[in-house]
Amino acid sequence: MSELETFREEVRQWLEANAPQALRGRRNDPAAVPWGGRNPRYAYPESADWLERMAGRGWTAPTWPKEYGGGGLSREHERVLHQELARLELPPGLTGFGLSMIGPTLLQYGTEEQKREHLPKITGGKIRWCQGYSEPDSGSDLASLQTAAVRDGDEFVINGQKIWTSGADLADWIFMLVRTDSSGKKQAGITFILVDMDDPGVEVRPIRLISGASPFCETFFRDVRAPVGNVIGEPGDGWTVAKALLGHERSMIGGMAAPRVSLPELAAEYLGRDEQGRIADPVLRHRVAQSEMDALSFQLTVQRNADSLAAGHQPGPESSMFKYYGTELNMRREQLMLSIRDQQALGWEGDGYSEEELLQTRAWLRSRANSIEGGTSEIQLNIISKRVLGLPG
Amino acid sequence: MSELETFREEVRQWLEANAPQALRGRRNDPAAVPWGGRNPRYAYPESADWLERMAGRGWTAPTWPKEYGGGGLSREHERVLHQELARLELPPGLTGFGLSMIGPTLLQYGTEEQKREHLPKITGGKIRWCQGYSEPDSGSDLASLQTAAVRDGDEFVINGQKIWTSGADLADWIFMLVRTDSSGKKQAGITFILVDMDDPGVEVRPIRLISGASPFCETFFRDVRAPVGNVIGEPGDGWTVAKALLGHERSMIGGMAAPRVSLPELAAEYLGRDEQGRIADPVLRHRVAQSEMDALSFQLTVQRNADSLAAGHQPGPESSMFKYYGTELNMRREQLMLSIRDQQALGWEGDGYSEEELLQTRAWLRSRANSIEGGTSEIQLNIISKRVLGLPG
Amino acid sequence: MKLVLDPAQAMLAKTAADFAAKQQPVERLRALRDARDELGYTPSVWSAMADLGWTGIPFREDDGGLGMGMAEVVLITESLGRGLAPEPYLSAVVLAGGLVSALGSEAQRAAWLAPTIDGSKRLALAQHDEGTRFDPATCLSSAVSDGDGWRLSGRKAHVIDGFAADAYVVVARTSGEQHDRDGISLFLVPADRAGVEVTRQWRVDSRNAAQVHFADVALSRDDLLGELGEGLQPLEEAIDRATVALCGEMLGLMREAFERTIEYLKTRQQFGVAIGSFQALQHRAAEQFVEIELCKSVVMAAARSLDEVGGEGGEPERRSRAVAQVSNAKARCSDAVILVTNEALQMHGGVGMTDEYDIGLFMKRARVCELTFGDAAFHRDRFAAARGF
Amino acid sequence: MKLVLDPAQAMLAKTAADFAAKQQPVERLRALRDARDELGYTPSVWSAMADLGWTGIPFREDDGGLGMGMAEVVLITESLGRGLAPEPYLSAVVLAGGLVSALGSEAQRAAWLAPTIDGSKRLALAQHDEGTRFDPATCLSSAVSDGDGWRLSGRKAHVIDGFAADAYVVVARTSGEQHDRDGISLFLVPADRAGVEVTRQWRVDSRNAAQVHFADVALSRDDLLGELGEGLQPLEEAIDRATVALCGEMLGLMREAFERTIEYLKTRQQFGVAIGSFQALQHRAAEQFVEIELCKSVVMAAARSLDEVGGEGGEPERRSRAVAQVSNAKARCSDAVILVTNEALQMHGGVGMTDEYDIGLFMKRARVCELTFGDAAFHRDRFAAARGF
Repeated sequence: MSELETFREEVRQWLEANAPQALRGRRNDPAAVPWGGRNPRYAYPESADWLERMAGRGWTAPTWPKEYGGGGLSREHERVLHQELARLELPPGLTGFGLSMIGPTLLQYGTEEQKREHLPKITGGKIRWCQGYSEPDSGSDLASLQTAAVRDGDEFVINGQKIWTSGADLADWIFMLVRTDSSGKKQAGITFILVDMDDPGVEVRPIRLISGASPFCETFFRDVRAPVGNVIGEPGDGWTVAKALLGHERSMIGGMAAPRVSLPELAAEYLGRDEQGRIADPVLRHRVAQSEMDALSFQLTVQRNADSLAAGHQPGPESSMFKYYGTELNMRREQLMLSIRDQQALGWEGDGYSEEELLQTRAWLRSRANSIEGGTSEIQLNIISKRVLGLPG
Repeated sequence: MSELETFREEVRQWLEANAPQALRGRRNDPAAVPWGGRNPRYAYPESADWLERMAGRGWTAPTWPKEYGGGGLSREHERVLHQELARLELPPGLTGFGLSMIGPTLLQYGTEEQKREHLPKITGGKIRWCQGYSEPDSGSDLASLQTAAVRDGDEFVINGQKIWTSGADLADWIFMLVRTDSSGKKQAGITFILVDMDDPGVEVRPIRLISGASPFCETFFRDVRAPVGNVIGEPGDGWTVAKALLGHERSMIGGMAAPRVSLPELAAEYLGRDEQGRIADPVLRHRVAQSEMDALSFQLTVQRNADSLAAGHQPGPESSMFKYYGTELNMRREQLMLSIRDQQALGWEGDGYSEEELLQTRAWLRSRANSIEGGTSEIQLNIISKRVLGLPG
Repeated sequence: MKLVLDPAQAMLAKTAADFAAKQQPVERLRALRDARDELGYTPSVWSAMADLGWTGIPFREDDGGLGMGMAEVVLITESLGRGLAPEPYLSAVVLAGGLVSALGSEAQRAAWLAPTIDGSKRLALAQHDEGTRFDPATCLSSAVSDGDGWRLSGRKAHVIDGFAADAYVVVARTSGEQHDRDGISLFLVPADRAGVEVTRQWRVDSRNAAQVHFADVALSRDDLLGELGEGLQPLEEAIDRATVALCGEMLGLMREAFERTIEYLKTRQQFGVAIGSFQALQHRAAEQFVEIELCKSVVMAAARSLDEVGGEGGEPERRSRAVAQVSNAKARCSDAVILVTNEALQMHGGVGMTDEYDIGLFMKRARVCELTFGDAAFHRDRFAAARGF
Repeated sequence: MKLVLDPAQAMLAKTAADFAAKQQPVERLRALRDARDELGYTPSVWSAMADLGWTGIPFREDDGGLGMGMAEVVLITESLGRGLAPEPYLSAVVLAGGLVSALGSEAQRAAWLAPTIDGSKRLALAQHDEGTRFDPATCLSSAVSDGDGWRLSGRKAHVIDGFAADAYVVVARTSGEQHDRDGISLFLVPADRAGVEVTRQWRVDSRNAAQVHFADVALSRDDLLGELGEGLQPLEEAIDRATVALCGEMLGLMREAFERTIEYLKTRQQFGVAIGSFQALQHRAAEQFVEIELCKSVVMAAARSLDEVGGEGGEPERRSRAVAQVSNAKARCSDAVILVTNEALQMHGGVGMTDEYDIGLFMKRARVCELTFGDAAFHRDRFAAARGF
């Protein structure tokens, strides 16, 4: 038996022994995935135990080094772990911006001390993170940010406002960009810093979106203090760190295209089938096929990229492409579902609509943000045209 | 009987008496429309007589003043004339850039002497005109043109090269833009001038296009002389005249969307009909409907514009819109015809294809120039965004 | 058919625009929504519209109306659309009122048209059966003969402005199969008739909509509207008029959303310049401008085509031409209103996604308009059928 | 299935690219066109390709081939597509050669495969009946039983590289109705057989194509290729392989056209700057880049899916998955190649419209590829059917 197969066997046995029955089959239930933090919320009480057991094996961050609470696994071993989790339809032990964004950034740019301080708290689900990048006047023009951090002895004193801080109302710490110097080019003078949101100068106000939900916040900073040791990279060199991190974010948002429901089944349910068992409306059938083919092509491209990296090829500018196409695809797909459900897709609440139909309305409205958050589609196209194609200006 | 109906009766009787039998029913046959000129070519010998009779009534240019060879008709009377020509499916007496482009420009900007000199030769089909605007290095950036005209006594001496001079190989005179001053802003220093192509310094080389046809030429000028009196407007003020004329050109090209064949009938012929008599392929039927609806909407917008002008409202920036949408529409329509004819749309010559199918291939290739000639689609969108919407930059 | 406003129409359009703007409809809509107002519109504004004569526009003069046509109606709905005004003009006046005007007995017209015109009572059309897609010929509700009258049973949904209406024009089958064109009848049923149950539907646009259930409701001959079993054609004609009125609303909506976006492009600064100076956005804005210009033409043409056909159905060929114009307008406006509101949101960036900002309200209403009376695909197919392919 | 080239494949791709570029195929195509060359390709280049072993790639080693698969074939066709190389690789090797390899008797394989591989003889597939749209199950040609053999009659058109071929694999019905899946047979018919008449077709891409008419051609049992009446499935499988090979060609074509356009955008000056600095063009270029990246993935996946199914049809479920991948690739490449070549022409402006400039040749070939083996709409429908909807 190959080493990988031995590992698979080991994982399988461990999962059988340790995975809570209540969570099996809940892989696609977002509520079953804990975000951790100082005041964790669990839709299923078993999630607390599941997080603890997974973190104990280092499998909340399978490929991170063991000394920081990771699993120390290779990409191949990680894939086996995911396959076995999928086999039992188990949710991961933990999710969040600690694992997907600040963790990888710390691994790349953090000092040894910073890694030892923060990474184990991430993998253990002890601290929940949020991101402080955008400001009201600096949307796509991120580098024009104005939130100021002034050095005072061993500390920076931070004043200003961030917006679109996703989950800030539930987070414990924030990684953010601040301006420590406004004398030079706007990209210079930006510093990447970690801030404990327990500071009384931090105020968080959720923003209500058109979907009715409030996943984002405005976050205000009034004389908030953070030690100089919380700076990642050098002071004034935050733009480099930020760009690397944006890559992680884009991949994450672009990857959201994973379908909630099967479009062909949805279409057959709402439109019926003809004598040959095909979706009855040939024009909508065509649109469904187009959407399914786009999704397949996108998924194959993600796979090709992963296979290419695994074969040792240099990474390219994939994150912009994936962010752009994945989100546009998802938005088109949501709109197609409106066409399929017709007027049943227009419900907001109350009688006359199934639960799934009401979720649809909100999901469609939520999807409109996909092409804006994490760098607009326009910004991604700018990046492709300039950095990849080398077009001037 | 209203005055307009009296006129209709008069037109009808005159047409019955004067319109050659050979030309009746040939309204949509491009070969049946003469372009006139010093060395006219007639596919149908009757066209010479038809031109002479129509010109005699001033009906080659129905709304131009009578003193310049026009008909002196109102727009309403002109419409009646067109309706009566259409009733017998008669082609117009004459076509060409004299009537559509330089004529209206002379009426607007020409001196009395220039009008008396040139307009009657246009309406009589004696002189065929072409346009000299673009140069190899000034495509969309028309104002960067370099063909130089240097004053020498009562004449300008012209040196340079024009490109995309439509029909220059068959034309007698050219109206062109030359640079008389290169000291200031590039739009200043441009002069609009009329040149007799009999000058030995004029050399014309047809350009072969991807469609195999050569409707355009390169035209070279070596010490070509034109009297100062041939300048339209003031020397150095040619850009104003040119822009007005571009409006005429755009309307003309955008108006080309008039269908050669009926799309629904073509689709039914190639795809068959279902039991209800509908085009058998529902997805293509949908595309045909979309195209027909786009054409209808465009035609209604042209009509709305005409009705608005007739009601005394100010003209807007319609020409850019019509140029843009009309040509895009035509190009999409040509492509749709390829989808309908499938592999039968791929013929170049010889066996295996009907005459209509071979024409289709060429028409599709020809249509690709629509969004380039007369100001690219991109230029039209620039004009709309800046002049109509007032967007900056 | 001339595609230009005559002076009287131009004046009506201006009055309507001024009045609509003065009523601050977007703010009202937001307040009504936040208060979960079940009526969903402002009765005093509705009265004021009646006082201006708008509610009488399409009705015959001998019924107390102004005897105008769809050319005038779309001027009103365009103004309403600009401000997302939630008043029940489309449902009460054009749709249900139009059917009573076209088909009503003297008694029915006397009882309902005057109160519709003065705004004191409100009609609604109960057409769409639960579980069906939009198609006037599809009818699941039934009225079964019973002595001298009928017993009506059916479950209607998506009834526009159906909550707290005073009476319903109800579409029910009195003979034939589910999709037959014959056998559909219309009844005028007061809302307080025993067996009528109305439930408010809360939709994404926060406007008044309802489920209306009829449980074995007793109908008399006096409740029948028009001829027994011949309701489909007048129903389709009324829906065509309402569809064009809705196109007017969509046109107003997209124009307003577009103008707000252009204004935003001129003022919002990024990278040291107004974002409206970015050519990629400029070209997309110009394309929307062209689409809106086309929409102006098709709405005007559709309204005037219906006016030319006239009220009594007209000859079949003219009617087909009008149907093609109506479906052309609905398909084009549906596509354009989605394009323009999607682009409005995208170009506004993050703020456009917030509930606090108005642009999201435009997008929500745009979707409801798009899917009401058949979406663009439905109307492309209907256009093709009307043109014989 | 891994979506990455292994080192041997990467080397093959490089060799192919270098060789193809060295042959200056665009210039050759232009010269062949201007000379009205009836063959439409250069025999010496074809021989050189055979010498490189390309013609043997998909054939079994015991037939003298290299025993590789579609993963390697698409590397060759991509190189050919980059330069519009007009050599008959698709038709002779993948399509007709593939059928003889899959179905041929020992005698047939011995007679035809070695000459195909060494380039001395050329096979072509006569499949498409005049007056039909592409669909392998549609067959008007017939072979009527006659003694121990058959009499073949039919009029084939759009026969790829059909002029001056040495033999044809002919699709003809031996039983059943026009659209039946059963009853289609394949025959291997030498071009010099009495009753075979070949006419050169001149198409927009200037490549070799022909009408091939069979007038009561006598066939013997030895001419039958595969099982009587069971030709449709192997035919569809061969067309699937050829479709993927054609996708490889389209990928090469669009990459080359796109790279030339990007280069033009960087050099062409207007308004005092390179036109590539205009954001509207930049965004359109970026969108094309994404489309091309997607095409790279789908072509690779389709080729590898076919290789995984293997030559003998494979189990139905796997076969369906492969069909979905093939149709996905063809639909996507068809749309993308039109997008990219249309945009190439537009961005080149006037010069792109001239015959003298190469870009028009790319657009012309793109259209032929788009409509060969079914267009995007055909393959979207086929994808849906393969996925069970």
